[in-house]
Amino acid sequence: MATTEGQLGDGEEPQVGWRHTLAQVRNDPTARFGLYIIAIATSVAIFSAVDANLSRLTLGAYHDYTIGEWLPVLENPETLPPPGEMQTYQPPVFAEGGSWDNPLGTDQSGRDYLSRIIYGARISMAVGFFATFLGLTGGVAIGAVAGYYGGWIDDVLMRFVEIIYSIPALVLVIVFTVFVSGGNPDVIYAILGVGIATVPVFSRIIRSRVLSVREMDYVEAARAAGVTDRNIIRRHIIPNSFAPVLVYATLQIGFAILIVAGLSFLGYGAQPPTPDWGQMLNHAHGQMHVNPWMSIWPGVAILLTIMGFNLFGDGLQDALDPRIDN
Amino acid sequence: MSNETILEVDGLKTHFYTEQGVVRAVDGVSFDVREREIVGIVGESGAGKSVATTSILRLIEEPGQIVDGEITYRDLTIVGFEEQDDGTLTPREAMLSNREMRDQVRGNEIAIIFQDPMESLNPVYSVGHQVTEFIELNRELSGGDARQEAIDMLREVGIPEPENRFDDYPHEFSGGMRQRVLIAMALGCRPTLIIADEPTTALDVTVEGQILDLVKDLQTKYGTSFIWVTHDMGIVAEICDRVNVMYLGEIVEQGPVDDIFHDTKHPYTQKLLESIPRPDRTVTELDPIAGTMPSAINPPRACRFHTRCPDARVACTEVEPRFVAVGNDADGDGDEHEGEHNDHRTACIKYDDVGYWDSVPLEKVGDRDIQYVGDRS
Amino acid sequence: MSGGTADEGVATGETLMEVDGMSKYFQSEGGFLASLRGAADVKAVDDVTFDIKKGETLALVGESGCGKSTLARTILQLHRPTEGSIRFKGTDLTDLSSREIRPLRQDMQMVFQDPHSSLNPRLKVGQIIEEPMKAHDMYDAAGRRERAEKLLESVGLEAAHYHRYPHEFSGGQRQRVNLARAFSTDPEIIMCDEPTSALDVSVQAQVLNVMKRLQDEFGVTYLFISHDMSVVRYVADRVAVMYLGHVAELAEKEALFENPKHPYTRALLDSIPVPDPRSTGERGTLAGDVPSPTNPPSGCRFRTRCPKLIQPGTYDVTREELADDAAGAALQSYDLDEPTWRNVIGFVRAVDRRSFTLENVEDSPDAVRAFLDERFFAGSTPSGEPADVIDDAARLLAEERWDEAADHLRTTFEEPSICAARRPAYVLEEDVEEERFVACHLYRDSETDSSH
Amino acid sequence: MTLLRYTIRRILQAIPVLIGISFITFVLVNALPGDPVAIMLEGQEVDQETIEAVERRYGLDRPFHERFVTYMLGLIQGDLGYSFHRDMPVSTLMWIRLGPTLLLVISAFVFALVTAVPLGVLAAKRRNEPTDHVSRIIALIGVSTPSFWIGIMLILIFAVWLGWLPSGRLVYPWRDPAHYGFDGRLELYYQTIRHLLLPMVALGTLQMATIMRIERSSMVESLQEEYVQLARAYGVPERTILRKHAFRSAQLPIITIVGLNLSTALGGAVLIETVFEINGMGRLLIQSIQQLDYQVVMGVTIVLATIFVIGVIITDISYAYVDPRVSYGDRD
Repeated sequence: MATTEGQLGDGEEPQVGWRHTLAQVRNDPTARFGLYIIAIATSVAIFSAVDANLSRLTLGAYHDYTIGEWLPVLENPETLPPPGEMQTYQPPVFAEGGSWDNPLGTDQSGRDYLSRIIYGARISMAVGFFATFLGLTGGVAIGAVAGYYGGWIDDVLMRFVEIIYSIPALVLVIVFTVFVSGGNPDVIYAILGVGIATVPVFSRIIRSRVLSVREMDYVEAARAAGVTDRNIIRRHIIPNSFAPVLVYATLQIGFAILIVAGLSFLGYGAQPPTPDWGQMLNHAHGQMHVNPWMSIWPGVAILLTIMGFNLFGDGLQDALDPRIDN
Repeated sequence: MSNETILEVDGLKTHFYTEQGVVRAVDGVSFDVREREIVGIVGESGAGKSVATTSILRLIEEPGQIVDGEITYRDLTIVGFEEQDDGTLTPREAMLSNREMRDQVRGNEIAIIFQDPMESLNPVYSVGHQVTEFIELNRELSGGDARQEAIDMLREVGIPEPENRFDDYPHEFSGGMRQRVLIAMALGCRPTLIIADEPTTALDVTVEGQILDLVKDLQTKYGTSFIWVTHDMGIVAEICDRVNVMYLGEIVEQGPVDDIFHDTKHPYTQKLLESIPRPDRTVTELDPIAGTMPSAINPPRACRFHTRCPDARVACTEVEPRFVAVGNDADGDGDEHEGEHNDHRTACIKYDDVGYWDSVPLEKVGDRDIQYVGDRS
Repeated sequence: MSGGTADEGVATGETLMEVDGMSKYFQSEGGFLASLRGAADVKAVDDVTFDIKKGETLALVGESGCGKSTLARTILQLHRPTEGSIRFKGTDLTDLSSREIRPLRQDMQMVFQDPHSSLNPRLKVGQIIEEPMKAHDMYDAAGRRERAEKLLESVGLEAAHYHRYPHEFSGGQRQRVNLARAFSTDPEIIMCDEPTSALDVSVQAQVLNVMKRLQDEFGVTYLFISHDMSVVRYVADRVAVMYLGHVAELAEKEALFENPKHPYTRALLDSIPVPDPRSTGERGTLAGDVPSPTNPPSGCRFRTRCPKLIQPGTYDVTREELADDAAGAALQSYDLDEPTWRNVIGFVRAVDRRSFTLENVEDSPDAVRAFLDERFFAGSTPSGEPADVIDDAARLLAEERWDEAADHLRTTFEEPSICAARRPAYVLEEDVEEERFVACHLYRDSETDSSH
Repeated sequence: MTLLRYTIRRILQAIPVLIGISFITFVLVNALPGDPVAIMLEGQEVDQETIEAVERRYGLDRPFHERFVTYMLGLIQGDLGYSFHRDMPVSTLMWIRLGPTLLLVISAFVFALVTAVPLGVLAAKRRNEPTDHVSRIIALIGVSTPSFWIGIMLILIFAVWLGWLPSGRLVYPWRDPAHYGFDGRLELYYQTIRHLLLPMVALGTLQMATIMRIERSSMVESLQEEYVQLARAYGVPERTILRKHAFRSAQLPIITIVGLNLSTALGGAVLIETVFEINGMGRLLIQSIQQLDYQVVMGVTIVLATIFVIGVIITDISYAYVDPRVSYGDRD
């Protein structure tokens, strides 16, 4: 029998497999754009976290070095020039009194604003990834168990999830970080808090997915064939439930970054001197009338990062959605 | 059968421009519909039946497009093209605008019934409201009169207590009842022609029987013509006057229902009939058509059926078959419709003098029941 | 080459599976509040008894919602039955725990209707076919692969398809993969749930032929579920017709098609359009809708639509006998001639379904009665007691009290009928030795064994 | 009738959730490692006696379950505890602070719906045309931007630079105009709107963007429904199809999302109230956290969660009202 492409398949079912999905994403300009943003943000986050000298600069130990000065430092860390005079609240380069030494100006301690913004990616990305990972793990566990077993287990778990969801995420995270940390809020608590707060969405998604996969004939066929429950979950349920969850996780990273930015803005996220966008906005808010430009850059950084995840997530969703395929 | 022809479809081509390529869903289809008759369009899924009928109402959506052909309804040009100097086709001036289609054709002259009664009614409006809306739109009736007409039509199609059920929502009706509602909707607009796109496929046999009876009764009463799209040869035999057999975007055989069943000419029709298990007699061995339908993106060259045809010869891969009249008085009953026009036609070169019989039979590949030969370019 | 449990001496033609008094009820609505409201159960399958012989194809036909799919799944213990027993080669499956049933699943497989959802899109065809063998530890990896490839060829595909994904196949080809999977463990019995109803006719014929060939090759038994009488006529040896959770009739194929005994079987056969325009038989139709399975009619479930409803008093049923079955049903008897009785029943149902209107009739009982006479009783008008009841009904109708009229008519004419009072179940001795099961009181006198 | 039954059922279902919310809040604030008294007295030189006195005052000397039961009994009677920092019952405090928050959140949703629904419909109608692309970009930026930053930017532009609108605080329409020194109701309302405009847009942008996306995809889907095709086949004008046949059923996901997003909006209100110095529940939460007034923290958390639960019930009932298929039974 000869088989041509056209003879096989009747276009009703989407192509599956990661290779196909990746190809789709590659072909989608918006998803590609999102991927670039994520890649830049991630590498900036990793790079800034690894380079001790840059960290020291941005943390304030050598707070008055300018961008122009620390570039040679990176190449030759031993030869740190002596600190100069502190210049606080310098305006950005395009404003009157600004210079290319500090393209975005300096902050209240005279630290270079651009390098602090770059460094701020570290916290945001870390929170985004780790919190989402926590939420995903917890949510998948709860949702899969609830969906597969059903009955009272489902009832109890889903009621629990509903309760968590009812408390607005930001409020939950604030209360959690403040009270669980014993009054010493820190990023770790923020990550934990956001992780808990995102468990409900993940468990709902995975549950509804499992509910529909569970009804698929191939699951029933496996059961009829005598395949064990464990193998059914492993081979059939999870692989077929996971794709939409992954899409959602991408979008959820953006949401986590958003929440933590708010948390830091209120003063309960990363604590100074760790550079963090939300926290920088908190300070800038007080300076709004005097140094308005300080409010702009951290916000733009948050916007771009989250947009990267949203673009990529949308592209991924399109790639996995059979309706777009037709 | 001296009824006037009301709809003529000539050389219709509707293609879909997809990323994978041009799907030639309907590729040069011609048929007509006369007053007070039921014309069947039969074929397997992917044959292009529904695309052909939706083209008549010009309801083809992106990425689909009617690219060639003529569709004339009485004196209205639904589709018509003229060739420009540079060889491109542009719509003729006489072709109805979208607005004219809406005001003059859709609903009031040609109505349609879809396959799935579950999906065809809007779940958030009451059934009566939906029937009334279409009647009001397509017949110059005031709101109150349209409502009364809707109730009368619902009663006509066998909805018990239509006054009380008028405000019920679609989900409160069974599948059969919903299909009756859709029939009421169609007939309520008093169209001359109703396109029924597999209207009983989603229904159980006993309900299907009820609907077929109802349609036959109402067709006689209102004198409506039908185009009945189906894949079920039983239904074709049951209600159609004339039949068009479609395969892969083309009509391969058309003619009076009796000729199609008892004087079958095209090998596809022949094989299709042999594939059907019979309710009325025990068949010991079915002889199915080998293989599956090829893609409409890259259909086989020349005769599209040659890849699966038991009678295929080399000529079949080379010569584009024409429609030839094959009507003869095969049943020997002094066939009365032969005199006026020879209705029975088929697109197979066996019946044309183009060298089929001198050609070599195509070699069969494989020993199993799937044989797929030849052109795959 | 068979792995695991060997044939325990069930020869071809002997009983392989015995289903006895099996029922499966579903809760119509889940949840605590539903149970408070006392939501009724859906009686998907209700007290069904039959057996399946080794090597045969037993077809289960019926319209959607009649319980045929549930029946097959319950036999396979994918649902646990509410009542009754299922003996497979002598073992009662209902006695076993899920763990104990698992090894037996090697001998019982299933083929599903939907070619799209029955294959896991993320597994290769080879993995799909091997899965049941793996679950029962049959063969080693190489052996499984060899068998999978052989099966692919047996179902008319190619061994090279082993590495392909389901989406690369057409509907018909996927059903072949389904068959290969079902045959992989060399089972005794395969439940086929509408295996071809999603396919085009030409592809359907291909798949049916493959199924027949495989049956000859492997000697497997099929329980073939379908709504399509024509397909059943092609594949089955025996046929069970289901209606609303009950088996209405079970007979040898030829006997059932040529000489249907149950009015429902007859109606079903009559309503199929025959693919022949010269077919002379007038197609009959069955009026009305299938009643709800949460509240099915008493006695014979088909009685609300049955064209042969038996007149009360036709059979001499004693009050004691009836007391068990239909409490409170007044014992009445009429002596109407057959056409009149049919008219009466036609009228009762017309009122029940409100299939006529009195809009153009005057509101007086006499006018209504005259209208009814003309519409329903032209020719043979009942007299005596039935006439009084019809008069009552006419009066109620004149006052637009349709529900009361319908109730009155039903309690007078339908409910005293034996069809409403008793559940019919008769085993008839056909010509020579074949037994035939018919659940219809019309055969009350001709039964050979009423112990059922 | 069935709608009423559905309503009652939904309300009954909310009861265990509310109990659960109270429990979780209570546990979070009371039982986890952070000892409230220690937190409260942190940095102060205190002797054991003071600690015990504080514990007694808050009832913290009693076992956990006893405290919880007492608290729950209070809750049932509408008693949310007592704020010693502010020296008034928490419930009274809630009543004062509830108004501004509700005003803010509701106006934000009104803003979101009024802008997002028409834009979404338009985008769906002109799918893959420039209008669609522009609206999708707006939506994308909207879902990616932190609301408090939008707030800051709005203040910068409209209050600091242009000076058109006030930069903070609200004018409450339910107050006596004389309180603000206004001439009459009309000026009061005018000022209310002026003050509300910026925080409303800041809080509503995320909602607008979310709703716009869903409206678009929902309309696109709805326009492909078979009943819409049928309406076309019966010659219904395109505008009527959009307005009537496709629109109504397309609003169902919007109703759901408005209910679920109430949670995000209430959380966002905490930030917006801080940015705009609005004395609502959110700002109260932040202030009491700083003051470690934990009874108030519990109170605010429970009240915000309750608002959400009530909101979801209302949207569920509206859903059942729009979609006749949901007379009762679970929608999931």
